[in-house]
Amino acid sequence: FKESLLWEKGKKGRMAFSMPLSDVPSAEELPCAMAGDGPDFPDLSELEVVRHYTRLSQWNYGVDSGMYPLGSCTMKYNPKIHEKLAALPGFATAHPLLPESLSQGALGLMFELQEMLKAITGLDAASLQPAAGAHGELCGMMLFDAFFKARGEKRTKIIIPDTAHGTNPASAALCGMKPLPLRSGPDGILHAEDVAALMDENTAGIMITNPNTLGLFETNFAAIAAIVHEKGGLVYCDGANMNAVMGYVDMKRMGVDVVHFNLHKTFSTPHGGGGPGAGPVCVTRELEPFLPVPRVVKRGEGYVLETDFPESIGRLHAFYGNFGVLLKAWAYIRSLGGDLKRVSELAVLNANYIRESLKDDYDLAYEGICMHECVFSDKGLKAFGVTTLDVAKRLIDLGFHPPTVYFPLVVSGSMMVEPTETESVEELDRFIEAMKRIRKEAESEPETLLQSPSRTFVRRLDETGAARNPCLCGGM
Amino acid sequence: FKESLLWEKGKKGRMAFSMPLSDVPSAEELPCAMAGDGPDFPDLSELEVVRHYTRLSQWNYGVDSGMYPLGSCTMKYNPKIHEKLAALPGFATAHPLLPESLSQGALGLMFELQEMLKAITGLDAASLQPAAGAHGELCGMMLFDAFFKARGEKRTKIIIPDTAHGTNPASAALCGMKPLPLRSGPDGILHAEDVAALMDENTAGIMITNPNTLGLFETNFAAIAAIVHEKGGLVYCDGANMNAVMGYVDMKRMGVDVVHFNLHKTFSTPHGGGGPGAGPVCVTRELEPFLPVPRVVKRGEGYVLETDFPESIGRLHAFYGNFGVLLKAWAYIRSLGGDLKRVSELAVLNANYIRESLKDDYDLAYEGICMHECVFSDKGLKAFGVTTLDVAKRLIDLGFHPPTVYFPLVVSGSMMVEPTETESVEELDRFIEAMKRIRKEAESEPETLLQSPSRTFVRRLDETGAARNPCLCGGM
Amino acid sequence: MRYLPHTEEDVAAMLERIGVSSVEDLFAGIPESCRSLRSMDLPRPLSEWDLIARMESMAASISGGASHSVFLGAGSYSHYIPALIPQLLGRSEFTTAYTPYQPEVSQGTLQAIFEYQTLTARLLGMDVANASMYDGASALAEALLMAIRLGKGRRKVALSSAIHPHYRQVVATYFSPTEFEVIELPYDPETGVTDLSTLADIGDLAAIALQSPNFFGCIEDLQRAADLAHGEKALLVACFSEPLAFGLIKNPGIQGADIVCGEGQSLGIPQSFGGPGLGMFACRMAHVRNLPGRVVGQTKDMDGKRGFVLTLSTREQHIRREKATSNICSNQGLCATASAMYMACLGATGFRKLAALNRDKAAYLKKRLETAGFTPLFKSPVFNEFCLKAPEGFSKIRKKLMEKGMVAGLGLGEFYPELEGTFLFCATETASAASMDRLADAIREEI
Amino acid sequence: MRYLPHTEEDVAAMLERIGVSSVEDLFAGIPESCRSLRSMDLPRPLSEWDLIARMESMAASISGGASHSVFLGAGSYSHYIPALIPQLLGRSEFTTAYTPYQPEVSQGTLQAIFEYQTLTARLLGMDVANASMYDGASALAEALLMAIRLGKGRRKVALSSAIHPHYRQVVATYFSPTEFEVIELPYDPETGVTDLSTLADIGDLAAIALQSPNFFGCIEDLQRAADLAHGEKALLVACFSEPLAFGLIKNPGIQGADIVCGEGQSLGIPQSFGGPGLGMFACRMAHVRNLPGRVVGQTKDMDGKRGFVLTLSTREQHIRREKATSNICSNQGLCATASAMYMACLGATGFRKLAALNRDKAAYLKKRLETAGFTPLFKSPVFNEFCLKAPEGFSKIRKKLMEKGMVAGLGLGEFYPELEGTFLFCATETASAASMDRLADAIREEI
Repeated sequence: FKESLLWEKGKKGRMAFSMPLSDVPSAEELPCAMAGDGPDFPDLSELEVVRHYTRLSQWNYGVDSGMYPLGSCTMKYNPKIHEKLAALPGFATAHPLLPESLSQGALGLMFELQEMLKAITGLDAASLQPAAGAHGELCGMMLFDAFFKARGEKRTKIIIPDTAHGTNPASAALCGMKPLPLRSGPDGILHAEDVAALMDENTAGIMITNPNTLGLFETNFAAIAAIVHEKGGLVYCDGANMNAVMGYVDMKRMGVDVVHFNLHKTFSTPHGGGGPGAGPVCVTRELEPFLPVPRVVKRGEGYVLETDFPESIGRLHAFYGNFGVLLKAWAYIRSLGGDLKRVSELAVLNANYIRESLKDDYDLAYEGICMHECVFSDKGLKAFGVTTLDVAKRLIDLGFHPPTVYFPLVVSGSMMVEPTETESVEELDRFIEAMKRIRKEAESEPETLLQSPSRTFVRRLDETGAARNPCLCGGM
Repeated sequence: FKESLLWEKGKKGRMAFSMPLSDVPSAEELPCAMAGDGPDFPDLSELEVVRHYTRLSQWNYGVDSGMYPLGSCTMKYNPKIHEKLAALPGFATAHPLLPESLSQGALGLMFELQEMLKAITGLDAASLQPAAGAHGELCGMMLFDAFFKARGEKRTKIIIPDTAHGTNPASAALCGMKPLPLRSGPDGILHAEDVAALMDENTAGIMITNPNTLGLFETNFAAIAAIVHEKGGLVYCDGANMNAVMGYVDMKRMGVDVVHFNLHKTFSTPHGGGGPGAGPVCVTRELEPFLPVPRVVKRGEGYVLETDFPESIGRLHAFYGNFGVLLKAWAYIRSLGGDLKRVSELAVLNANYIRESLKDDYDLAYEGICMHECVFSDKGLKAFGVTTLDVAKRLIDLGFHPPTVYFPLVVSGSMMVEPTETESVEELDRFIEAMKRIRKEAESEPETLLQSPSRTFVRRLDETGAARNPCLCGGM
Repeated sequence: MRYLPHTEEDVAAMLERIGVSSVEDLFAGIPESCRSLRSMDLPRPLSEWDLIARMESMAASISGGASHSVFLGAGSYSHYIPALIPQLLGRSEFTTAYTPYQPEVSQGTLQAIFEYQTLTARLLGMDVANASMYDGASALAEALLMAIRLGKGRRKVALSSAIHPHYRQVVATYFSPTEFEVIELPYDPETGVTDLSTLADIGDLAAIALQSPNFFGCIEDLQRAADLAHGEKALLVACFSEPLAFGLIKNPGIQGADIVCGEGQSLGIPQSFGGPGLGMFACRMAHVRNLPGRVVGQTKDMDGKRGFVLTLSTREQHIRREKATSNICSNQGLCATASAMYMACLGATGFRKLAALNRDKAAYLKKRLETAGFTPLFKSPVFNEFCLKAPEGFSKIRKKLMEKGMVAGLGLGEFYPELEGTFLFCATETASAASMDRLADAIREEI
Repeated sequence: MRYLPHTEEDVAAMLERIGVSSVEDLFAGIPESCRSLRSMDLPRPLSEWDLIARMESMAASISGGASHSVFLGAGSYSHYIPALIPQLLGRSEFTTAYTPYQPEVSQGTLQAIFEYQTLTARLLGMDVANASMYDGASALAEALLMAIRLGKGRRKVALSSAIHPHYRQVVATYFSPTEFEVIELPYDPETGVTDLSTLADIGDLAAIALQSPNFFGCIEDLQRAADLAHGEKALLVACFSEPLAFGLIKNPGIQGADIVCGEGQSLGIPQSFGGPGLGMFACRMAHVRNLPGRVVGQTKDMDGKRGFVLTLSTREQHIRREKATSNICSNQGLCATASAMYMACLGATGFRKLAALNRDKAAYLKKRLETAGFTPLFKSPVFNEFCLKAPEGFSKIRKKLMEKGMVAGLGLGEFYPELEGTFLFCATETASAASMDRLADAIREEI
């Protein structure tokens, strides 16, 4: 049912907030020049607010609504207990500038999380400050910059493969580095000789997503890292796809200097419709001096916030990052422990099951075993006048969230399916069945696909019009 | 989207429960004759359970979804803060047999609620034990029985008007009393002379719903009560419609001996799809000795559970009633205090606004000012082959929960609309508009009404078939 | 007031439409004889924040099960509740809905209750369960009244004295205004189970009722009771207060019970100082038309699609009025849904494991208390509760322990004068070995 | 493991379909050079119950704002949060959704963010706001980078030293790898507001940035700063850490700010030890194509029905790659929704009232502390924070108070060496007069 915009509702004088009675005298008036009128907000009753957001929520699809095979996003089940834990009054009401003696519980949790992230990557040090994956990438590039600065160097280029995550070039650019595009091979992975051809002493290094956005493991990683290191460069690993390889790879042995995590992907903190996330980084001993301050450090039996790291890139967040997200990741890792390896195994098993089950209906971008996601193209559909977008929209009508579409760019009309380990085989079978049905419909009744979705609150939206005449603020 | 039944899902060996590791040795085996195989439940993963109930919830309509003008049910807004308060660990984990010294917080809350209910009714004593409105009625009838027993009497009849709530006769029957039906007058209310004609020394008294189920105040209440009392009888007031009269009436002055509350109606504890509710009773000094035990009593600064009331009807609940519901009512009353009178005023205002706005489109059962609800009939619709049921179902398609229909029985094809005070005038206007539209459609396109609802997950259901060949248990 | 949306302008405009000049005019019909002469004597309204502060301090004053040192059962059990249950149950589509009178907008509640009925029937070994009763005690009273309805003129019911004393008290309350008689069957002081030897002498019995595990925690032989009852042409009503036991012991249905009822609080429902709980109620299909309370049935919609409705309403009070099978209207719907969620979380595998863990914990506590001077009272096997005779001077020690937040069992003397000095203990999965050791050690030290 | 649904049979059947014989085979492609040689050194898995116990004890060790005795602000504020916000925000349709790439199944998130953008623009007096940034500090850094992009070759930005020191540190971090220069503007030691007298001498300025109320709690004259900036053809970036102030003071937009950004934690978001918070970011429509981060726009669907989509993505990194307006992808979407709920709860009426109450509380605390020997540091009017010079010996007293759970302000010496011995205090609506009296009395007693 239709739900108005907030400011189309309400009446002056209503309020959905319990205003405390004042127990103090009124302060003297503000000088006229400073005094304003207050914001032009609608006044609503509590029930109006409750119904508004209840209805809005009903137009949304989340992991709890059904399978959400959005590639590269790791939309796994988010344990309900975590919400309860994050709301514990001690955590939720903690002021970030509390004296250390009054905040040991928070500092200890952060320290332990750092230790666990180190154990998962095999690297030497960690910072929890980055507030999202792209913030972690930015942190990584700043670490690169600081590392070279400390050596009196300024490197202005960085190698970024076509199978890397979309944010990588922008993160590098913010640090004044120009991306050098690197093409993946016909097998979908990177080759050492191509890296060697690009890498030089003006190049800061490389940013590799591994497994890459085609769902393939970069088997030449170690060789590539060696080439980069030989030229004095550094290796950044985008760890957004960590869900595929926990317990199987050792980032340090691979030659990684910096890796970031997406806690909201791998460690199942909910995505919240676009955040908040958390993007901690792990680094080698060599890069540790450059990590952001403050750092959480153990001193005797207690924990302190240490800022005295003269080579540090500095502060990256007003306080210590998204603590409320960090604690959910702590809870997730503590709930699974070594079973995180099983998480990766089943994530990869699920992806290969889908790959194998759909490979006769949709064109695989690359043959062979994949990691935690598999990528199809719409090559075989074009004959029917049907595109990846139509498949995606039709899936909505069949009760599924669509896969990631048109990314990675390296595959035309790509559909990137990441089922995650929390989906049961029955659910995978239902998804496979829906995809097969759509394949048949593409042939027999393409119009059904072109007109979909038909069961949603709104149908296909005019995105071009939205961009051409932007209306970004309502009710003016 | 379709959601299977629980046992159509799952796989042997899954579990959505975090089984604690055992820290004790295994007990010796049970003797063979006692040992069973355990229940035949489906094994599910946590995500399966979460999705199942998330989807089921999406097929439901609650007060938070929209207006729920179900007459006689007082579907008002349920404050969200109450859920948080009821979940406070001290309340939620309290064992009912804790020694009094360890449970003062719970006993104190119950004592205070009793006091507040007394203040609202004007009566002398209260019991919180009844777990629902009908349980309160039953308690009332047991009090009647005990009262007469204490006087060496056994009265076997009771007067029940046609405008009383549906559960009244069954409650009386459980106490061995035969209901004497009493017809309301042409003005929809009871008349003293009709009561006088029925009342005798074998009649325990009368059960009056006031305001009655037509939404009318029984203006002859005091006179009727006097007649009943004169014959040694007692007066029971069904307080389900208390939301109309708080702060306006004094039950004691009216001549009420017992009244019950529906806390889940008047004091806004959520209805939960059918419970749990709570149905406390308030009584006069004369009936106090018969109240259920244990009773919460103040002793010095503390509270105790007292059982030593030899004339008591006994225990009505395994412990003390639905404590978790009681505390929400406590919170509601404490949040409003004397503003409860305003609650009643606005509830009555809203009902009259609807009555006045729709009286030209639908036939009013009775003219004139109503209390918190108004009753229409489908008299004017029959010409179009349309019934109350069709109006109700069509309202669903227009985004509203239907009113109570075909009750009270005294009005043919009745529609009982109780908007409650938490609906804004804009929402009332939308409801009025929908009702007017339906009235027009009844004339112009009755088929639309007959085919409705069309936008729900299921359409009209075969209730006759369900009763004829009952399938009450699945998957056998 | 944030719950009341009316502005002054709203009220004025509405009054105008209605055609009266003030809100008070709407109440003009209330005669002086009914009117309140003064304003209600209620405390001043609290803000949300003062309300929270007040209730938090009241709640904090209660010694909760969270401390894991309350070794009490006796009809209310401390069990872990998965976080997903309150979170899903709290979805407002479930909590803020009414009884599903309009099935098209209530399929969520209806399917959830249908599933509850089914899981309940499976748990208890019966054909059909209703949508819930108020609690275990009132369910037992209703079961006995149902048996009387089925008994066609028989006027007596016999109750084991090993049934929860409160349940028996509630039965007495329900039966007091009727013409029917309640007889108590003694328990065997050696085994702790019901002594059925006097049964044959009673006559005119519509039903006999046993609880298993009974109030002493002892497991009854329901099969034998069923055979004896059926020999008397009476029904066997089996009741329970701890349904988790059926993960290990034979369910009542398989042992021949005709009606099974009891308290379902153990199944995912907070203890909440005794309520709201869940009255579970199941019977044989043959008796379904005499079943009290609501039931949900499966049917089809106009398009042939599966759907659910409230059904068999011809038994109910709004149709049958005084001839209804009971007066129950609101039940414990949301608690029933919670328990279905709980049974779904555990599944067959988990239910059995958790039941075994409960029995193991109780066995451990029993052994530890025996080392502290307690002696067993009854010989019969138990589930997660058991009775012990306390060592000399224990009453004083028990008070001392209370000050430390440990509640060492429930004294039985209050309920059974002959058992003065004996105590009923309970240990569930929430009792750690450490907490049980602490209790036993504390007692041993004091003696 | 309850999160992993696979049974052994499932795994076997799936492996067969795939055509490999073991799960390890799926990882065969990982070369030895990348492999982990030993298992991860992680603690043993905890059950849900042990996890709760562990985290509850960690949480309990933190001295929370619930005690109402933490008189700290400085970028994180204790405000009441209506219970309906966590309850609605926690609906899984909001929490477990991703960035709304597929608008047809994401209208809830999209409309909520569109409303957030609108309310934010109204609050700040700007034309358009984005869908959120990480926090106030990074928002300021992004604002300055945006000003540089708009500055067409200008290479400097000037920051008031009365901006939150952490925000300035984050700006320094963001600017360090770039070729751009950050200059600090001094504050006036008498008034506590920014001294703009040196501004004209700098030259090559893309922007100047002020915070109001500033770190000292003092309200800045943004209009004057805007005039001066515009005179230099630079932009005025106005930042804030306490948006509730705009309930009483003139918003930055009305005073001529070009970009407004800051921290929105005060608006219904738990303090959570500093995060997640909410970076709010707004600008003039003329600059919208340079706005960093995501934005939601209104459009129509195929049937002409109103709907919402992510738009202007040509600014974003997945299209523009290294030429994007920022690298931000995940933002603080759920926090933005929370703040919109909060603004909706308060409305214009409530927002203004609550702001006034905050100012009254701070004035009271200030007065009380003055009676305890503190003296005012700055002359400018304040909102809910203020600086005082402490009486002799206060540092020791402050430590003692901490042991009682009272945190008496934030020492400024750490951030401004010249202000050693002065303290920043904060009082919001959650500070009761009683708690402030208690603090002042405790200090007075000790002196």
